[in-house]
Amino acid sequence: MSGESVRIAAGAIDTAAETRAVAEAASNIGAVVTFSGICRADEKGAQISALYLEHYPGMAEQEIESHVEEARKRWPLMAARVVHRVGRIEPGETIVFVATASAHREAAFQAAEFIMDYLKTSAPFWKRAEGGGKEAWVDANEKDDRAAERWK
Amino acid sequence: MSGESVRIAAGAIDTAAETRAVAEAASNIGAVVTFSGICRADEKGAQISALYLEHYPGMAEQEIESHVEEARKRWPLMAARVVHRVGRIEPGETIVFVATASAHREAAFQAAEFIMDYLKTSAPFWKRAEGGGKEAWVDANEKDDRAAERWK
Amino acid sequence: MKIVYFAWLRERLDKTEEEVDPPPSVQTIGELMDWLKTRGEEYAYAFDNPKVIRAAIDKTHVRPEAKIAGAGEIAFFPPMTGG
Amino acid sequence: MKIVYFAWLRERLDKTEEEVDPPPSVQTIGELMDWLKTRGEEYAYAFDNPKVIRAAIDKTHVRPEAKIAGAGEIAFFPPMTGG
Repeated sequence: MSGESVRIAAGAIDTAAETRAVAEAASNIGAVVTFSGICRADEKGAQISALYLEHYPGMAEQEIESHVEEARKRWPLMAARVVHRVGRIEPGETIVFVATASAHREAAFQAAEFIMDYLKTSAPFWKRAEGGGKEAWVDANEKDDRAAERWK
Repeated sequence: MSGESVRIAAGAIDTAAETRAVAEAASNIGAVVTFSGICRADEKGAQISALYLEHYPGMAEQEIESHVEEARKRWPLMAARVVHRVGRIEPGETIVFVATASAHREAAFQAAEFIMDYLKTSAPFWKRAEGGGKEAWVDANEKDDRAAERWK
Repeated sequence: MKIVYFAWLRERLDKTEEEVDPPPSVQTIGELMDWLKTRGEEYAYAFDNPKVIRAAIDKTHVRPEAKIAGAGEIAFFPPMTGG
Repeated sequence: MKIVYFAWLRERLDKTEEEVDPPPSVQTIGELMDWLKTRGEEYAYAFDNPKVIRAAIDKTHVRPEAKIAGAGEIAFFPPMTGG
């Protein structure tokens, strides 16, 4: 598969450029799905000024790559791309970006959802809400665990 | 819902600008899903130089709008946008673009798939492959009918 | 009564629209297709397999059983292939 | 044996990593957490509820039953909240 790429980014993600790279990876691509996870101005009702994203260098890339690899085995993808921000992220900014390309839409949709569900529950990233106290770490979401379960 | 928009386009779709408009429609958007349906260089094995897209003016917009409206009833969307090309479209160009935004990813993914499935089977557009004979109209796909059935 | 045609129906009939005046016995979309079929070789060819032809009345999808009385614009077209 | 900590574990222990030398009786991740808990107040606080703590050996997720023999780098962290 050409156009495969996993990246941890300290600065803003250029989602337009990332999408283009995926869409143009092959001439028989008929469907491109993108997902952007965006920093909301509130986290469970409380206003936040920013999120701080910590990650486990090395393991983070490795985990995402293995999920992309698994998606590639399950669906006929022509390209896939994941970019995950770390560090300080303000409301409105993109935290994570996933793009998948295939000949048809079913594969592109499913693969993007699959990658996101796994990334949420097993890629080593942790969010802390800025403006909260020292330990204002965001709690893990049970709904995300259930979402990941459905692919098993 | 702000940021709702359905448009028939005679020229290239600026997917980056459309995505931005959806992502910035509200401050509590946490998830943006986009789908781009792209003209492939081949249609069922045969090489094509271009597609020609015909539509039923008025009904096309109305059908898509009613599907977006239905999606809005089923999922808590903050924005949705659909742009569909008509006329001559070359391989690599975007034929249809859908973007959905919600607080969480499940709603954004499902709504985008829902809109695409319905659009495929009931929005009045017809594709003709250029380079084929006079009646090289693309056949409807049974798989698309089945995809639309699942939402009933 | 105004009828509009799309895609290969338009091509086979070589017209995008026309005004027709079917007899009073023609009351449904299905009956209208049967009647159109009798209007010449190109109509017989275009409506050869009515099962694959879809219809709309005033820009809303309808089934062959739909009544045509009061219709402002009737459309005939092949299954849709957009998206 | 190198251990690395992330998120609130790192904050509660006020360290990102350390070298430790557990006794031979400590053979699994679960046992390592129990042993770490005995090393002081901040450890007791950090490992207060081992059920919510995840572990990795050499950057691969492991369960509490996993053997630590031969591990190059052991990581402890809260449930992940990326994406």
